[in-house]
Amino acid sequence: MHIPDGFLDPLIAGLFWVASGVAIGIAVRRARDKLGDERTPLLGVVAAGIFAAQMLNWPIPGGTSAHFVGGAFAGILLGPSLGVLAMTAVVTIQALVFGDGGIIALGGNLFAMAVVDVLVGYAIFRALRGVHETGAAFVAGWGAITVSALAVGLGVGLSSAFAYELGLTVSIMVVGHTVLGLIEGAITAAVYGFVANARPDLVLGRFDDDSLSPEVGL
Amino acid sequence: MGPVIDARQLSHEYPDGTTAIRNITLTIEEGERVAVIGANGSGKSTLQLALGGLIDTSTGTVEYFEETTDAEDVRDRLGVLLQDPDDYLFNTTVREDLEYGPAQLGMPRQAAARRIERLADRLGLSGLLDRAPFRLSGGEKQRAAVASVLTFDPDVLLLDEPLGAVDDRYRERILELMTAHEGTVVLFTPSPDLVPEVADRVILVGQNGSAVADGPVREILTDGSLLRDHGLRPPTTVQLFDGILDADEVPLTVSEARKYLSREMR
Amino acid sequence: MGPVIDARQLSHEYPDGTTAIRNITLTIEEGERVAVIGANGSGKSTLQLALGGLIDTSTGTVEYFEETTDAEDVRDRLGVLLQDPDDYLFNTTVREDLEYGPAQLGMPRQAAARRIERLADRLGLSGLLDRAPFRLSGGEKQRAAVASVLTFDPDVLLLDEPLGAVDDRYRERILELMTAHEGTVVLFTPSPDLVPEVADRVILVGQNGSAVADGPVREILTDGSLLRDHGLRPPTTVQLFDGILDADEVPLTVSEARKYLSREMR
Amino acid sequence: MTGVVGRSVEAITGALRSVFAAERIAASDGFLQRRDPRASLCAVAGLALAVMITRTLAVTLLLGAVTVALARLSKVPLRRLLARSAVVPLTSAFIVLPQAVLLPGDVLVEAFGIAVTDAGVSYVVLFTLRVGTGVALLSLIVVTTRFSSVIAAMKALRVPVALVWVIAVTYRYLFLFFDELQRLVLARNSRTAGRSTVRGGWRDVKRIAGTFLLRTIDRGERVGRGMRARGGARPPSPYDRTRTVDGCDYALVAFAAATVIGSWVIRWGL
Repeated sequence: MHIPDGFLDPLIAGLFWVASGVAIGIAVRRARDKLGDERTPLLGVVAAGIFAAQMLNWPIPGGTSAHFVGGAFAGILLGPSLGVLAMTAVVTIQALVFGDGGIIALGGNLFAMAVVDVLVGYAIFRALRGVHETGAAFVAGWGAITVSALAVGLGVGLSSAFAYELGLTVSIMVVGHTVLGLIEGAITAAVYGFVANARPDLVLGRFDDDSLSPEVGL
Repeated sequence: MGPVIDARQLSHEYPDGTTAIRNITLTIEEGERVAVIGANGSGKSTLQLALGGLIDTSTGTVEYFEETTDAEDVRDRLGVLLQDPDDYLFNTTVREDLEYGPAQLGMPRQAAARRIERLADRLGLSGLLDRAPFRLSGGEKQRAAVASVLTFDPDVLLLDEPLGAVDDRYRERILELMTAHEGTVVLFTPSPDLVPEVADRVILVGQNGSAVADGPVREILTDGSLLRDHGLRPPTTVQLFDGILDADEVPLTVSEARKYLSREMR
Repeated sequence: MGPVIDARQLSHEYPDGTTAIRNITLTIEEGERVAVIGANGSGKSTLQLALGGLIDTSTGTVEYFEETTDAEDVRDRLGVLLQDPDDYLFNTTVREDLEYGPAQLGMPRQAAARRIERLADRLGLSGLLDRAPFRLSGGEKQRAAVASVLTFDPDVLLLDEPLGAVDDRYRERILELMTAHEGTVVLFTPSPDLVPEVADRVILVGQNGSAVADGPVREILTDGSLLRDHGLRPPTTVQLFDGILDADEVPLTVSEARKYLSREMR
Repeated sequence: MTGVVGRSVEAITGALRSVFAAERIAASDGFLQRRDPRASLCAVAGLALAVMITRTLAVTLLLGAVTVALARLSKVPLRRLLARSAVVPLTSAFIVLPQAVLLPGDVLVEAFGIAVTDAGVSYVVLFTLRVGTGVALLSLIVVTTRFSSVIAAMKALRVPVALVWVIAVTYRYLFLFFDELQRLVLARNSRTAGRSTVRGGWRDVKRIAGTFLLRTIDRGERVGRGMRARGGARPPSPYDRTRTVDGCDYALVAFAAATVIGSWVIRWGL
């Protein structure tokens, strides 16, 4: 899912940097309003938890395994601005510590996984949670990963460095992730169900609208 | 020499409805050496958080230094060490962790640097200052956490099990630092063995979360049935000599007991 | 009565390249009571994982019950308890955690239910079976974790500090369960005090990760300088009587010491 | 061991191994290790940008050679660099391989009605090399710069303090959580014989993941108290750490800037 350097044109990569820079900048400011300077760092502890949870192998039929991406889950658990910050930390560390993706492409990876995945997941969950909570988590996980695949497909397709046509890259990314996204959706729903069941006080918007419940201690 | 901590009727319930501490009133005078003992789950740790001003208790107040009930006003005078050193070391290097308190609490850079150097030297951390905290061993982490509380030179120490994973050599060093500390020391521990080496006064927290006894070390630690009723075992030396010697003769520490034995056995 | 665990030249490196255990060869016979002692960071926990077949060591093999070197084949006969009880409690209720092992390892449902009931009763968990594990206190979690390993009735127990946060009453119960266990018991602990109550044989793991001593309890626990060289303190009673009594007379447990004292003191 | 779920342990161990191996290289005394982290980050990013810009094989090869030279100067074993950065370009080559046939050009080989063109082959080669060089440059940063220095560089480059803090804390607790998660899976492995179905395995991971995330949230609360106990309720005010940027640092950044401009001029002219 990480785009390496070489796939994107400098212009496209630059646009991704600008877009994620703006989104992350807004998230930083809103997080400060919400948490204050002093409690923001604690978000890092939760981000580390999501990162580590990505290492778990989820069995899928056929003997192989799938992994959790967690952007939508971060949006659901933490809300849009804190979710974006948490996933920004995750994606940045994946690049600069584990060598996933690329330096110039980091902007694109942040945009796909820390901005789009989180915001779309959050928006879908909010829109649908009145219908069915776990179902909403499933659709959020699935829809968010599909939309962020669309963003990647657009970026790569518009780049002249990558010889395939826009239509082809977009349709391959979207169709592929519509299927793969079912797994992300199922994982998001499973984890959400467990956490919401054990600690109903933790989950966004269950008691008080839109802000973290004080019990999170963030 | 007034009270440094004056707690009135502290009670605290967790969100799930269980009562952690129940109506605890206590006063700690300047310069006292107090041990708060209690079995696991007795509410001892909650009491530490309450006295350290780190939770809003359900009821009750804590007054600090006869001047304020808001711990944030006197953060630089309270050294609270929680049990798990991993909760204390959240920076990218050990040095930054040791600097965190002094920097946040407005200690001048130079003074902080000198204190850090001295403490690091005492606690064998000098070679580890540029390491990432997660690369330390359990004992090293514990020492770094202790240091991170001492760096800003607080008047009152509230320490939960500061010797957990520390090995023998540094155990003595930390005990020395506690003994040499010029202010007040409150030690929270589930194991009474350590208590006589540090404290003069013992507060026993019972399993229902109330303070069931408060008195001189000897009086409480030699009362085997009181301790057992609240889920604790007396210090090993007390277990040994209980009923064999009178309560006022029972040795409380290993070195006392050895002295006694070598006198009697020859 | 052959060996239940026969480990040859086990060595293991941590991911950061430091050596956790170094060339350890040992044999544990059926029915033996062995204590593996070592300071924090000595590689004791890695040895437990290796003997329990939970990690692929860098070199060496472990043969189980003289029949296989693959622990997966004999999972139902090995009861491995790691140090942190939280790691054993991941289901939604305590009952499910206790059922997990038996269900996974193919124990008939009826037999499992009976065993769970008996163990829950012994360990004071009966009233907690329908609770969520993360709501338990530290001591309760520890008891539940011990129970979750005993439920499938393994032949060999490999237990790391099963008494950590347990209070006195249940401490005795768990010790009884260990003593009454009909198979083999291997206890991993950093505190030699507990050892004489459970084990006949002691294996000492040094700080460089090799097995530096292996012998009868008395021989090793009365050798103060050996223990100190490897970062351990002798049992309290040994500290007391060392140099006062001969090594073969030094009492190893509190009750032995009491017997001795009450005989001598009157 | 113990099925797909149980193998999560190996995934974590593998990740840790690569991080610690990188850390060992970062601790050695080499050219990039001696640079101010701001300089090496900017310079390597500049080189990556130059690779991104170019469409010329010769320039790509030249930049590849610069990367290898930097690796040599920084005592990075080439074999390790290659091992770290081989998988991605090979996968990329596989993805663009059809272009060897699709792109119009002079036919090199023809079989079964499929014609491999010279333009197609040179595109595939160039693309693979560009991706490979990009990945190698990132690996170079990863293995020569400690993350604590990267954090310091971010602060110095005026990334918002709140964000830098979040990243630093994430990094710090990541390793603790890797350990915790590994132990949870090991404790599960000790009570299962690996006969579980996909469904049973799924149920296990769900509970492990859920339990684990709850534990991390608890940890967050405790760390918050640990901070507050030492003045964390006040705005962050760390002591400044001044670093000196030396001539080599400037030279390196200037060199990187020159390659970007050069790459630009070769592609688009002045």
